[in-house]
Amino acid sequence: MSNLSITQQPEILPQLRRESIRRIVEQGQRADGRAHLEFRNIDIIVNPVKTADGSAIVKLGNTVVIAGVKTSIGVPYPDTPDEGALIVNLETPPLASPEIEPGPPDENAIEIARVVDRTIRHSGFIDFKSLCIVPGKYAYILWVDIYVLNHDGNVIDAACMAAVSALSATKLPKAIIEQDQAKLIRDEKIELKVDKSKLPLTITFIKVCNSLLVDPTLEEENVSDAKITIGVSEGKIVSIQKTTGAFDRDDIVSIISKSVELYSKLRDVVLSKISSESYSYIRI
Amino acid sequence: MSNLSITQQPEILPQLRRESIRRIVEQGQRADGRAHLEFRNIDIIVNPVKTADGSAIVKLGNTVVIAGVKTSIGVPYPDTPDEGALIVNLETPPLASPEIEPGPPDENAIEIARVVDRTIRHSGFIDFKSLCIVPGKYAYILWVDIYVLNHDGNVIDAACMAAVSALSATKLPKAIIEQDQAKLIRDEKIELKVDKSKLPLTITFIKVCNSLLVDPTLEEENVSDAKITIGVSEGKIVSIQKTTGAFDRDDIVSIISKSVELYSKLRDVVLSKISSESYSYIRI
Amino acid sequence: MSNLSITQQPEILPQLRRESIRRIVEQGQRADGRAHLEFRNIDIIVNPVKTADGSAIVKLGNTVVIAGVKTSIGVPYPDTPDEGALIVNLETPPLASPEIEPGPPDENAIEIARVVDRTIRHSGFIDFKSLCIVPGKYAYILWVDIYVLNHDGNVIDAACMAAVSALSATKLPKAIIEQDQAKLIRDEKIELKVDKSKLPLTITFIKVCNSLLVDPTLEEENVSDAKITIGVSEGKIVSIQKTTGAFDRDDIVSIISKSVELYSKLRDVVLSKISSESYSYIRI
Amino acid sequence: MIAQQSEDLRRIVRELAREGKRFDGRAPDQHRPVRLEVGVLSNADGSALVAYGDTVVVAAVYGPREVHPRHLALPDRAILRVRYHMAPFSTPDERKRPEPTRREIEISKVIREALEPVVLLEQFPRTSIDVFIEVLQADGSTRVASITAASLALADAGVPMRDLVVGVSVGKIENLIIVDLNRVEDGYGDGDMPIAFMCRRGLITLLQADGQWSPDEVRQAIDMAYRAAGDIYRQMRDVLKGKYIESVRALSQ
Amino acid sequence: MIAQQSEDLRRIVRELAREGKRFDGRAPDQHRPVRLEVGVLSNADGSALVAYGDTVVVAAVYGPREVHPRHLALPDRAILRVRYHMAPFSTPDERKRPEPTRREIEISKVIREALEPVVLLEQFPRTSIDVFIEVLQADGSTRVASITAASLALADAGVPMRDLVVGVSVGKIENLIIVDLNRVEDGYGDGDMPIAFMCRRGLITLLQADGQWSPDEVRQAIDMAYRAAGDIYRQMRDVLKGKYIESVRALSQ
Amino acid sequence: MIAQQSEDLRRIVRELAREGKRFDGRAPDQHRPVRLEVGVLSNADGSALVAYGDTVVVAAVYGPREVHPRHLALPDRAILRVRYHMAPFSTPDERKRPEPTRREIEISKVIREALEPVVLLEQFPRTSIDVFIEVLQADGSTRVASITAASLALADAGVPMRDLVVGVSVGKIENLIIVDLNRVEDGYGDGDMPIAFMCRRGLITLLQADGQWSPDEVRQAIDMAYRAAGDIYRQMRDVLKGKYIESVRALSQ
Repeated sequence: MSNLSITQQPEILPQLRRESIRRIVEQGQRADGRAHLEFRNIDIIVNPVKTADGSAIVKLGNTVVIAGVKTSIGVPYPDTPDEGALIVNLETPPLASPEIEPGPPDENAIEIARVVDRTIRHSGFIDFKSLCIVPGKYAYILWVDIYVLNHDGNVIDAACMAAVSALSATKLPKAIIEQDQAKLIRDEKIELKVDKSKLPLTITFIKVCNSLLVDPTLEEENVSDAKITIGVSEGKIVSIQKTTGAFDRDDIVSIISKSVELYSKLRDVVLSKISSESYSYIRI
Repeated sequence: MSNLSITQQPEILPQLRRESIRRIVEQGQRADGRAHLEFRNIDIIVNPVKTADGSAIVKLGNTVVIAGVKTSIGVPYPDTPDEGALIVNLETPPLASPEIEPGPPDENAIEIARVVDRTIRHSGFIDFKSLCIVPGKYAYILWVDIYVLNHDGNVIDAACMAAVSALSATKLPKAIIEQDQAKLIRDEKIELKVDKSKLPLTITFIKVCNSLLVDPTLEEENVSDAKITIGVSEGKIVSIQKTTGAFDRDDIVSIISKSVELYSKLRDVVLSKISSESYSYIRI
Repeated sequence: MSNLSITQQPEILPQLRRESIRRIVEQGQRADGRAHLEFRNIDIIVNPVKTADGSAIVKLGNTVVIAGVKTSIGVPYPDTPDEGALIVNLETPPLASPEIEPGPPDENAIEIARVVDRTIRHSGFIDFKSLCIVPGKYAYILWVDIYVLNHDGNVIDAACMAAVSALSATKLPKAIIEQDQAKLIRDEKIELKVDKSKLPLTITFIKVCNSLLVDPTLEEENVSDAKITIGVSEGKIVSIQKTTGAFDRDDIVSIISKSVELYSKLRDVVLSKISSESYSYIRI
Repeated sequence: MIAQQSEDLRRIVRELAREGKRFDGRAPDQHRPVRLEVGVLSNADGSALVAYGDTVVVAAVYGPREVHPRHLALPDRAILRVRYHMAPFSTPDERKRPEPTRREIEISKVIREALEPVVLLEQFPRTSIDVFIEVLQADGSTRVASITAASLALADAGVPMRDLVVGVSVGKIENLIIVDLNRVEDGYGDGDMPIAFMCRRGLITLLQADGQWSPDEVRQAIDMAYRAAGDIYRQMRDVLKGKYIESVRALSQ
Repeated sequence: MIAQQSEDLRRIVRELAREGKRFDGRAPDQHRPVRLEVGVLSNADGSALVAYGDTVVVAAVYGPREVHPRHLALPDRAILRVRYHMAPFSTPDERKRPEPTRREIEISKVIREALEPVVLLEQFPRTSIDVFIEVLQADGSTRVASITAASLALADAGVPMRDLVVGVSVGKIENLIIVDLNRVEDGYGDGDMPIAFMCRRGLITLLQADGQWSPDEVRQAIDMAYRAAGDIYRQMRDVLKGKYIESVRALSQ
Repeated sequence: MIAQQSEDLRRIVRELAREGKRFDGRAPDQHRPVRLEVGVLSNADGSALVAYGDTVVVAAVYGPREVHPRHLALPDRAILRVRYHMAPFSTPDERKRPEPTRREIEISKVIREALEPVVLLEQFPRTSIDVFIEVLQADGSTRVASITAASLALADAGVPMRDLVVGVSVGKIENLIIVDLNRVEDGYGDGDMPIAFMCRRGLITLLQADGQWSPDEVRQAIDMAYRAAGDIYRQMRDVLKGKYIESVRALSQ
């Protein structure tokens, strides 16, 4: 693979549909009836996957993602000998959309995984020191694998929600040291320490005809003039990723303050969904 | 690479030739004069390759394969700490056929290698415990590399024959422990323990116009309605791999019993070829 | 990747330009006014890259290459337990020429890197034993990465010049042993031992209309009938690599003796450039 | 894992088998509860979720659609493209690396060859019909559950088929033949035989085996699998009939 | 590296920040000396070398030219192809492996998206405009220096643009907002925010952040970056005016 | 492997050389027995097996045939595609990994360039002539044996050629120039020079060297190689004449 980033073929959307979506936005509404700053319906299934150490399925309208956490033991990085590691991977398997061919993660998947990673990492949500087993020698590695099952826009916010929901529900296999070797006892589990008050979430805005919209559908993404994702944790901005288009300074200032406002509501929704301790199984 | 399995472009066989081959089969015969359940001429050259720890060239009619065994030292799998390992790899380099482009093994090569591996593994032919050097720490790894030099159909049976012939003739380099490290002394050799009574072999059947044929040529494979490979060892079925088409239950019952019958004859042929201790060199 | 070497699409050079270049050569001259055995202007910037352990930029006419040396610690090869290692890598990133697509090194880049490697290795320029840290356990690995920034022909001679210039200026980070582990202290540096009297250089000849030319431009390479590179060190031939076309015996004899003659002059030029100890920074 | 523990588990599983019993209490010829859902993914032309006990797979079908790159297209029929993939979190113990393994490549192939005999490919020349399968949770028998899911997704997409293909595994532990292996039975048993049937016609489109089987045991295994497949087939028809009578017209040919 | 040493360095950098000072003596809003050169590579249609202090990058532009493979071409405009790559010797400590990392793939994407709003792609349908960037020496802020270099190389190639894009990074250490981070400040600071501006129009075409920022700090950071970008923009105009007034006709539209 | 053993072997090989002798008893200018067979593979358009002592290679030629993908085709001549590959069991000691190494990639290139001057490519525009070489057993001099095998396979395929190319290696141990190196001589010698000749015309189409050589030694080496090549060339003609007079018409032009 060569890291050559190429202007992407836009999905073919009939000109009429395109204009209709934009016109509705100009009239202060959206094609699916939502307000500009309203998220789609959110459904979260916590720990549906028995083979994972933690997992979640998130449905954001018709966008469906599943995240699973697996644990392994590694050597801490030299500059943080008393911390464990987080590795976030996102794949868009070809079942998610007619546009996707099978293959290793492309630049879009890599970007989303890296933004989700940064958002979680800088929020203080995970206590990385609690993942240390033997300083400088052994630490937990948390592998968060996110799979997109149906892509109807705003995968990044759904992916971040799924990752933090899965981590919230993660139980680590106990680590023991035998003959100077660390091993995991997968039958004995200890809870992963997370600080739910710092629950990190991303909020994605698009700009359409000078209006700002959150949680865009795929159609809305395709007619948007610009797109940006803000990672928020407890009122702090923990990541920003502008993708397409351009924004002026005032747009950004407005987006930042809107994202902090929306965050509180969104966090409450997510926390209420993930704290319901009912039996769960894989359903889509 | 993506694991996408795609319907394969059939080799272009003129319609007349196609019909002719099928008509001959309907008449109870075969294009090359063989009976339906008759193998082509089998030639086996044992240990032609001096650089290998064991090797064989098998010619099955115009199909030619060469197998070489190389030995290395590895760490036993945790669930079998007192056993060594077998790794079977098959490649169809582009010299074997006009249809093959250079590249890593495709799904056909991978499937054959895996079926040969299962056939050998489940037969009891190799005493895996005899490959242990220090339990839990060091064991022999047997690398069986099979190269197809000329592809005229039924590569799988030829490949399996070549692999077991090469293993039958394999001499392991002696392993020593020096400063807690295992090393191979390639000048001192010990025989690999194999149980020739359990010699595993595969027998491939195709279905053409409701007739069952063994050891198909490439042309016959291309006109067949269905194909299946049965691995046999000492009267036991040790592997099955249906590839193309469909069989009914009675076909399968018939194929299973035919494969057990044919196995005895085939094993005798192979054993007689590989026990002739004459000087051998690489010839095709 | 498959190691399939394919006849290369020649760069499109207008027929008139092609004939003109060849005619000038037949008249004993060259398109850019040089004599047949004259190199283009050589400029060498030594140690411009602060992040490298040694570096050089070489401009050979319009051909520009940059070489950087980085050091790491590895395990010595079993057959040379008291020696360090040299690894030469060459890349032609797509900025170097309109003909190049991004990707891993192709056969041309691999060939040049390997010829430069052999030329340095067999010259005695580097004292590989001085790179040993603990015999059989730890030794320095010298990574020489050569990047072509502008390709106007004869990359190989420029690459070799850049590699030896960078190595001449290399300072190794000090190695210490802590708890039986070797580590590099990148703040403390010791000079890499090189024998400048053995400075290895390659000299590339092309044959155009039965004339021999050195240091070809890209245009000259494209109209040449044959090409060969001779590696020289202190009057000895340390590598040869014929690439395109054919030479007769007398051509080779003549090329060998010319290369030894030219070497002395070229070495003096290179040594004078690399011994000027002025402050240097990255410029092209 | 802890070698001793798994050794204990193996012993228990095998002792039970000698008494004709199974670790999870099932009868030898009893498959696990099956959960079948169709139309679960809105983007796909057809989709299905299939659970055999704790094994859960999801399949999506796209097509018939244009083939890229075009030289793969066939002039007289559609090509089938099949991908079987396991999510990294779908296996117990270690995370599975997401890159396709040799095992996944082989299984993608045999699933394709299990479906090709039923799909009416000749009705859609020059197109591609794509079946993408993701294993979300693996407790044995993933490839046969995948075939069942692929079948349902194809029917859900309205792709004309000669029959529904149903996958079932059979295994052998200490001479006991059992149906629908879970992971423990697969790991500690003496043989595994995944089978797929065109249920109405009784044809076998997938058949693999490892372990050691007598010819008679092979026969028993096939027959036991066929009975379980028939049971699952009836549930599939119910699920499809409910909503999709129209689109599975091929079934009633 | 030696953990203790880097710990000491971190402490010093952060203590200085608490006093409003920087490790290399700059004022918080002071960018490093900038070196800009254009036309440095003879083969490219346009090229530039940009140094922000000890960070040195070179960019080359090829095109508009034919697209390979053709199916990537767009009927109504040019495609932009961007590659950001770090030379193996460009980083301190360990050699960087030459294969593209996930970080480089992401940065190639955001640089492309930072340039797309200014290049008049619609003037060259069915062609490709290629921007290749090589980081030769990295001392922080490589992606924003790369954007500045790409901008200059595009102008040097005579590619029509709506504006020049200028990249600047801002960072935060112990509540001190600073501009144009070097590697030490990037490594031991509390936040990093690379930004790119279309300078005449004041539009933002790249904006990323990590660390923790209050909304007010984000505002401060953007404004501080904009002032530094303006300064660099004037130097870019000088460099381009000197030799290239003709080809940058788009600038004076 | 065992360092002491190989050290002993090295000493013996070098001591013998100082007395003008070789480890396997050959005279310095004596090549190993050569075995040449053509038409060994029924699928290929031409094929050959070549043994230089215990070095055994097999080559197959396909073509002239259509080029895939088409954009690689040249309007005025055929392209040559060459692959040199070593089987994993062909080397002593460790198994060689089957993936192409940098060495194999380089050798594929120089073999292609050794063959291009003799094949009448201009007679088959827009086609590909493919030469696939597999080293089955390696005891030194594999690339030159491969060239000889490729030459024979091309002639066996009836591909028109200006001449036959013959490969021979020369080496140097302790100032003794020797021809047709085996693995021990290659490993413990002071220089290696693989050469290929168009034998009738005396042209050199492959020439590589490593080690240290005086200009005079290079001359000696070439001349020694040329004599050995002539000998092998006569054997090649015999093998081809026996069965292939018809198809090698190009030889008698």
